[in-house]
Amino acid sequence: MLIAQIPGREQRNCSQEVSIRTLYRVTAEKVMDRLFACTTPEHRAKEQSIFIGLALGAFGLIPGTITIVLSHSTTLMADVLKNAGLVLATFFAWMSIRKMDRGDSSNYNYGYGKLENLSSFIVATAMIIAQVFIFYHIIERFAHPEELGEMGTQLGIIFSSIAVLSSAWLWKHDHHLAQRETSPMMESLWRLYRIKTISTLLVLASLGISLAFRDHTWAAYIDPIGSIILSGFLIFTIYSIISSSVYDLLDRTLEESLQLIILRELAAYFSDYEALHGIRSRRSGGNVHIEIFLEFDGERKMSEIQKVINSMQASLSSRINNSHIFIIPATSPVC
Amino acid sequence: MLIAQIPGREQRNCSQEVSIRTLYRVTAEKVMDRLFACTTPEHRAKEQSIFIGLALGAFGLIPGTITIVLSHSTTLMADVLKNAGLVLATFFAWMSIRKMDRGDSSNYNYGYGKLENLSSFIVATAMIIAQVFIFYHIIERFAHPEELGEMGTQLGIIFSSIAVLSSAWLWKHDHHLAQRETSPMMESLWRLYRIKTISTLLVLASLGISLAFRDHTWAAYIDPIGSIILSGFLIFTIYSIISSSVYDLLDRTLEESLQLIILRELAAYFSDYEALHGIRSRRSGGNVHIEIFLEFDGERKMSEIQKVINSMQASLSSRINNSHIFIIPATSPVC
Amino acid sequence: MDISERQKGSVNVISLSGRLDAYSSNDVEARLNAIIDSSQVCLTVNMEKLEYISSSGLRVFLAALKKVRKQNGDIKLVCMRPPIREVFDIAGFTQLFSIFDSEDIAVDSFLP
Amino acid sequence: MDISERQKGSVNVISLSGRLDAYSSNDVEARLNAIIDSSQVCLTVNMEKLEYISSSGLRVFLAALKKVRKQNGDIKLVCMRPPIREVFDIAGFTQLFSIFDSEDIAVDSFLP
Repeated sequence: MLIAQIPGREQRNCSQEVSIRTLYRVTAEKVMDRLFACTTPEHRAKEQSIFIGLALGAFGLIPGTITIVLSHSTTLMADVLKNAGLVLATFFAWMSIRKMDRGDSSNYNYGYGKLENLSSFIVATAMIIAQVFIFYHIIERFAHPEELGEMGTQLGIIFSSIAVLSSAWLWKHDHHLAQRETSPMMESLWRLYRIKTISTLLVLASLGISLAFRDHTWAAYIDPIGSIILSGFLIFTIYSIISSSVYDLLDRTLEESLQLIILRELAAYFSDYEALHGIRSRRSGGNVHIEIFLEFDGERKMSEIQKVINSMQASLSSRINNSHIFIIPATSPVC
Repeated sequence: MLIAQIPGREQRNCSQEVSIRTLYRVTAEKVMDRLFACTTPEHRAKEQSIFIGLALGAFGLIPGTITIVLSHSTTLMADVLKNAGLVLATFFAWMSIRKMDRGDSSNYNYGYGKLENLSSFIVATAMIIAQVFIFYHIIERFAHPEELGEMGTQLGIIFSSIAVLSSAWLWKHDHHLAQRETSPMMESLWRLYRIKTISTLLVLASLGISLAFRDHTWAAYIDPIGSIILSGFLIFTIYSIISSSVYDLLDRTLEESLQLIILRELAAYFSDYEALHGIRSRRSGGNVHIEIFLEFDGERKMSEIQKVINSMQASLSSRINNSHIFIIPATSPVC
Repeated sequence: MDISERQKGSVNVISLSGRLDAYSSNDVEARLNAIIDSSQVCLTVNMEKLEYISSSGLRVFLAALKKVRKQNGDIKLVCMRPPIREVFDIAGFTQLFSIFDSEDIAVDSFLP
Repeated sequence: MDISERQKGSVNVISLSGRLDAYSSNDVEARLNAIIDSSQVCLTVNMEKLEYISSSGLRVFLAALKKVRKQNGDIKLVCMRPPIREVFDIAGFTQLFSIFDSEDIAVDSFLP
């Protein structure tokens, strides 16, 4: 029944240049794939909500800047700078995903390490500059307390209310999507919008109190105090963007290239096991832990199976740096 | 050769009340054991350096408080409050370790969860109060810039210099100890003293600049700015104390009770494997992952071994909540 | 991901179109398992319209191949696009699977 | 942790004193392995002065018991203090090891 098969022969209409670049492209597509897989309505909904978030975020910077100029509110400034950082980070993630999706592999010869370092560096630098800027303004404001511009504050309250409503809607919307199917990206997105809703509520409260009690001298301190609290949010938001989302993205990319190496090994040892029940991998520090669940022929001797296990372990260890590979005999599917 | 053995018969001079309390005491002793095992000179040196650190920290609070009163420096206040939090956390860890060491098991009927929650709660509460207090003072100081008391500042510089020297010495000393033998506790201790040295240098710099340029009005802002930076250290220090040291301590305690459950299982299945090559366990979130490396008879059929593995897995899973147990055939020692 | 099924003599021809990724691989796996469990072990998979395959997709094929080979069957792959073929090459799967350019030749190759 | 060794006929008597914890268990393991590797498989461990044993210590005994039993030897434990005995009970080790109150009885029990 089985026909001897010569690779690359039967299929003439394909160029067969297999390069390391392809691996990167494949892994890149995979990232895109998990995040934006556009084949089912749910995935389209997911892609849409990321888009909407990015667009609303970027668009929101314009009225934000106007109200800062009019109101001189440090709290508003901290909020807008926080949002700008968020938009920047989202934009970088989005851009790299777009590039990956187009299969524009020529830019990725050096792997994702470069990309990761670059965009994290830019976001981190922007964050530090923004933080210094805000602290400078807080100090300035405490030294020379200033009443907020009335019209600017009123405008700020209106725009912030819109921002609260839209981020609350996105929070609810994404939370709903995340519950319908488990996806780490949607999980982190709805949490992000939750934080955004809360922090914008803080801005609203700060502006509202400042405006309501503008006849009292102490009201001048409400705004700088609000901005101190918000700068905490700024640090937290950007930190979580850098550490979780972007890292997640690149971790998953690495994950996919690992998977291909593991699959290659499983193909090489195809006749030595009965079934593949699962592959798990995780990173801790600089190490990669891989657990492969294989079913073996129950009639075979343990010593033979041990030989197979040891050989696969040795082979995979030599291919993946700092890896700890465990091949675990299993009778039922895991994961 | 083998004599049938009836438990509890041959040994008449012992009371045999086996209780869950014993398990706690054993695990408690283990913690003490790892941290303070006092049998070798190195361990004695280790216990001593923890003691010295605690004593110096507590003692340092007295001149710190005096200089705060004399100088009205917010930076000094943030530093002293940070140190007080550190001393408090170290004291709690120390106290629980002492109690555990005495085998005073009657207090631990509810396990370490209670202890952990209580001391973390106290430290966290103290931290929040201190942080609020410092923020209040920073705002106050920006609103009403104030020149530092000259004598107090000079005294503060002297005491801070002593503090820098002693914490730099402890840093070097503990770093030396940590290099001689790997111990997570010593590792985190020398890092703690490194942070302490750096933050005290910051205090020194802030006091020094304030004093040197006390004729300029802007010098009045040096102190509150220094205190903002220091309050970052405060949060970081207390966070690292709560999250790493104390958690580590209790994690190891849990670790030990897990180990006993695993060993019990290994004893029950004694005749089913050839050798034990290692046990690894780790926690992630609420889950416990346990990897047991066992050597099996090479002549036995895989199906028999699979039965043993499945049965051990099922038995351990039922005994340890939220556990993922992997039994991995091995031919050489792991860990 | 669209999965369609046809019968050509004793051979089951499965056509995949779209993206075989982590999301859709579960569906494909379930479909393949259903086919194999009904003792149809001579499978031809037409990949003409398959745009993309991830490691999850490869895993599904590996598991399915294991199952059909055990029952003396096989999986023949047909009309792979170059990028898909590259992924199969990288993963060393071209050594495991018989790959054909034409569906008919693949189906005929099952004949003794 | 002090480890001392004596020979009583064909039986090797090992006396432990102090605390057998994560630190000292490596020493004890190395010592036991050296003894077992030199084909001395009839061991009696005197625990009269052992103050404390951790899971690492238990693990050493388990591994050693495996080794000597394979070579038809055994490990007999002697003069355990009550807290040590409790730990052995909790870990289910009292079912594995022969435990005696007197060193002489333990040594004699090796005689056929």
